[in-house]
Amino acid sequence: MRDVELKMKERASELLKSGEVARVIGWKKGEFYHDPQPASFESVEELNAFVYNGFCGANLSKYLIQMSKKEGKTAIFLKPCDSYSFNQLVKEHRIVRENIHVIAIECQGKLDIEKIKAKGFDFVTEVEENGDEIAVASLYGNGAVQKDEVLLGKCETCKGKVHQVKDEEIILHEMQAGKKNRFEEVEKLEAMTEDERFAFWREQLQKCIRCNACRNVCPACSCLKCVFDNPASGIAAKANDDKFEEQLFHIIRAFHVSGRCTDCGECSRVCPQNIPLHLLNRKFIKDIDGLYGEYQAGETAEGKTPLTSYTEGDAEPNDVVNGEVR
Amino acid sequence: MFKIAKERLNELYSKIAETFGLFIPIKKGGEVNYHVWGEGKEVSLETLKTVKSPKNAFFPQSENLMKFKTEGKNLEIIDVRWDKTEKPFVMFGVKACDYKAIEVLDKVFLADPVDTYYQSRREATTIVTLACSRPEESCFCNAFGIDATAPQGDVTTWLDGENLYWQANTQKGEALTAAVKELLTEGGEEKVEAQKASTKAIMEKLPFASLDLSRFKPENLNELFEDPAWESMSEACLGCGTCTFVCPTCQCFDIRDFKTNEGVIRYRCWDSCMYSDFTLMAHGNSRTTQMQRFRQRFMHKLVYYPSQNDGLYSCVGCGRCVNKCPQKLNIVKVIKTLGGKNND
Amino acid sequence: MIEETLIPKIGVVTDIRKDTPDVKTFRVVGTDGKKLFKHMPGQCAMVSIPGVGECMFSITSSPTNEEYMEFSIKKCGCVTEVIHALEVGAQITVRGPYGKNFPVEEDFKGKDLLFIAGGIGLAPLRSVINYVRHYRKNYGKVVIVYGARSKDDLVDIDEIQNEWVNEPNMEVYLTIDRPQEGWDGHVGFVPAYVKELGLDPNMTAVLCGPPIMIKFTLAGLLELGFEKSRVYTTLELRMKCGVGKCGRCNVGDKFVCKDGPVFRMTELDELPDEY
Amino acid sequence: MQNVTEKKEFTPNIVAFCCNWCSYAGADLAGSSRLSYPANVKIIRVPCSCRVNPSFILKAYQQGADGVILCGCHPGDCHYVTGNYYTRRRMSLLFSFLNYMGIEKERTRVEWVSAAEGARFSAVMNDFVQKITELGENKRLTDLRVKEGE
Repeated sequence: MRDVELKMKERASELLKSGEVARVIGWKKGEFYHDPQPASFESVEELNAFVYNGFCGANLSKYLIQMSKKEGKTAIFLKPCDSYSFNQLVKEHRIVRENIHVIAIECQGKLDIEKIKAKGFDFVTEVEENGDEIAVASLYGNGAVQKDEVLLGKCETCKGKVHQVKDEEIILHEMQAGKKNRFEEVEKLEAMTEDERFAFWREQLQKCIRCNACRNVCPACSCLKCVFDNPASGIAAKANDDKFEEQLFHIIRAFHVSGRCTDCGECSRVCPQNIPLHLLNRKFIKDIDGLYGEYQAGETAEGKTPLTSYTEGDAEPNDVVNGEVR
Repeated sequence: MFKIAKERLNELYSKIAETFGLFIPIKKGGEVNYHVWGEGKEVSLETLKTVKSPKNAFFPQSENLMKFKTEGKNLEIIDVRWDKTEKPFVMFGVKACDYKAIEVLDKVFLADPVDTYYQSRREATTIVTLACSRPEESCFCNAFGIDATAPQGDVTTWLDGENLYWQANTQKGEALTAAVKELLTEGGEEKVEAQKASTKAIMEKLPFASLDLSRFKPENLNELFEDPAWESMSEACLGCGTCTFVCPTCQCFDIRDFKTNEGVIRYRCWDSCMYSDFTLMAHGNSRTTQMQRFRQRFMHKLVYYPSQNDGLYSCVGCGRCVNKCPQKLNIVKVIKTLGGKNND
Repeated sequence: MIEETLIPKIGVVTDIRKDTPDVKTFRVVGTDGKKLFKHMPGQCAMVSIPGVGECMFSITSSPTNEEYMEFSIKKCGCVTEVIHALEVGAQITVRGPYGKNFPVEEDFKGKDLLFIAGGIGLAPLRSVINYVRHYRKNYGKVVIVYGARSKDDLVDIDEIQNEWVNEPNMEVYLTIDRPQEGWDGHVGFVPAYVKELGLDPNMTAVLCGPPIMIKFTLAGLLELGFEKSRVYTTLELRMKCGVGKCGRCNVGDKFVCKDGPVFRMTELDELPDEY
Repeated sequence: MQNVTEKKEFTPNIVAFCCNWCSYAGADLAGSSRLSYPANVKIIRVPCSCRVNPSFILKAYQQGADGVILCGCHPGDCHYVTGNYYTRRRMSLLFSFLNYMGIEKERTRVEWVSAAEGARFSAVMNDFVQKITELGENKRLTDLRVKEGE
């Protein structure tokens, strides 16, 4: 990964020096190895803080909504999964494609520090990535963990390592897709009884603190003014006053991004209460696949989405049970 | 000092719950938060940081203030506050940082004019704190002069592999001790001292132990406000409310009306200065950019609040924002950038 | 005076006056027919329509009025729209008084006073002007400069033309932005008019109006030789609680609801520019 | 709303969103043909069935509805040519999703009723009310604050 980081830094430096781009969006060193933060770099000096490692899980594409409207070209490093979001944003005319230089970068799966800490390393001082093994130094002892066990949820079910868009690429090693089927968890829920499902979601959604992190990080949530912030919508709300509001918020949000959600998994990554929000979006993806043919949002930057098209022979809502026509 | 064997803690909880509502860190849906204790609940005292802080008990995320009923032209106001005559409650397992945070909140809500909603809950609560023994890298309470090994509170407790050690500090604490006395035995001083010493040794190694806060002074208010670094620090901010809602000292709220079939409920709920509509008025907004909102939050914690409260910072170094910010922005980065020369 | 911070009193609207096309003045008393609470000039109150929302308004009537309170409210948002639709007899809620008042008993006493207002900015000043009129002998000369977009937008014009202009040792100057039929008074913006008038810089000045007017008028006053420490203004920011707890109306370390809304220009200079 | 002092027999609150061109006219025809449908069905007229945003349906549940039915022109007969085709996709996904969250599948329904089908309108409503009565009160997607005091 170190070689990839060096190559990225080098390329960013070239682009900035030559004046080809005015800024580069990537990641900046944090306080630890495990907390790099998204950042834009406008000069070669600023690149000293540039970093790319196993904890750069954030999807940077949404920052382009603001950045691509700035003076000059913006270069951005996109992981394969981020490239889907990028296409979707282009499709929805949220970002200005001509102003962006996409650099496709290698990704070997990103790590979840909470999972590492849960393995007993709760005072992490250092992390070292050695292929499939992650060496962790902590104040309470050192050790190694298997990468597969500490991947971010979204990376466990990685939908593929192919960039859907790129102007150039920095890929030095072969990349592998996720080992788990992404619909497995959805199917598990579908197999439950109605009561069990209700209890499951009740317990999960009850944790919601309505911080809006899922909404604000979501590349598909790009409305200028969200209905939940608009008193005129009749459903604006801030905190949880009743269990209904948590349901309302998450149902409406999931529905609103259905057909547009690329399954980038950012919602679940950022949730402070670790609610498996991706399972809401994946249900829509699964149902769309089953009812209207396989569709992956963000594969292209053109064309219609399943919810903005139809066929005369579509299933009747009353006949659809669990995403299948009965 | 008293002690009780770890295996008997359930008896202790059950005994407390006879006379008090017992709020304690409980694992539910995979996450640990303060919930009301009940038989069979998965108590997790060892959890260092509950996701939501204990402030939720005194300043609930959402709280009904009053109801309005209309009959013809006549309006009636009904006070629907939490009933003081209900069981008093015990907050069990509050960490030193979170306890300090309650003091920070007190200075806001109990200042004249007193917020009686907060006050009634606060007065009905006995706080049992728990000393930390296994801090993690995001902790920096010691930067604010907090001693995590000996928190204050009505009762202070320490937990090791064998026992929970118990020491009452106040009248309320004595009363609670009396209520559970039959379960406690005397002793444990040496064990507690040993734990304090070993934890202190760990605390010294905390990476943020010596943050330099010297520049955060009221007289530097304008200079800090104008600092160009706010732009780059806030660049990645999503404008979500995660930091605010997990923060034990954030106290901003909104007051809203909700129409029911019976009338109107006026409630207050947590609000975040990070939200774009926080200061939105019919004819304008005083903070239109995320940079301004980001700056507001940290200036409030490190400059405005201390200026109003004799230098007391409204950050307690719990590190929740360090762990939970989706894009890894946090107050430590702000302190290191603006706090003073001795930060690297 | 506040017994319960957030629980309001019920007020009854006993009179509604249409001042301008978008400003109405509401007279409010308690359900017992008496004034709801005592206040001082410049203080505010939270007025609400349950189910719609609560907003802060300055109390436009003078404290010396022992019978009722008045609020001059401009229609500009969702709450004010509903308030404007109220009829006499309607019940609303009011809580207060909030904020620091004008220093009428301290700094203003014995001084010559200059009041400069633009549009709805007259609302908070009306309270203090009438207070000064009531205790006339305590204050020196009073000059009022008031401007609005058109003659129809001048708030409280009846009171100004029938009472204020006849007050001894009190001068009233009115101006409107553009020439208009039926208006033979001054035409022009307030800042320019203030400069034209060549006012005595030893007066204590109070400004209230849109931010842009305040900015240019202040510049004009300084040019005339006024001292910033004797110029006052009021601020307005979004408020929810009114008692410095909800955390949104702060400018730097000052809360507008608690430490304001009245500020001396020298105080504002010390605060960050975020209002 | 209703004041339940003693336990009464359950009569569900039903909200029916009817498109202006077909189903609302169908309801009209049912009325003028003196075909009855239960009084607890509250009709909300919408320009087209595809005007119904999922938040309308949820809002109805919040305010105390026990069942929500959406009526529009038969597919192919939409006044706006294609509106109801979109409705069909949206509602198929929404209903399946609500069920995934543990909300009873039968609580929400879509029916196509033309302007000439007064009798069908009446039959559909009677049937829906009966189904919801059997299903009982909506407890899973309701706002407790709204019902307070009942």
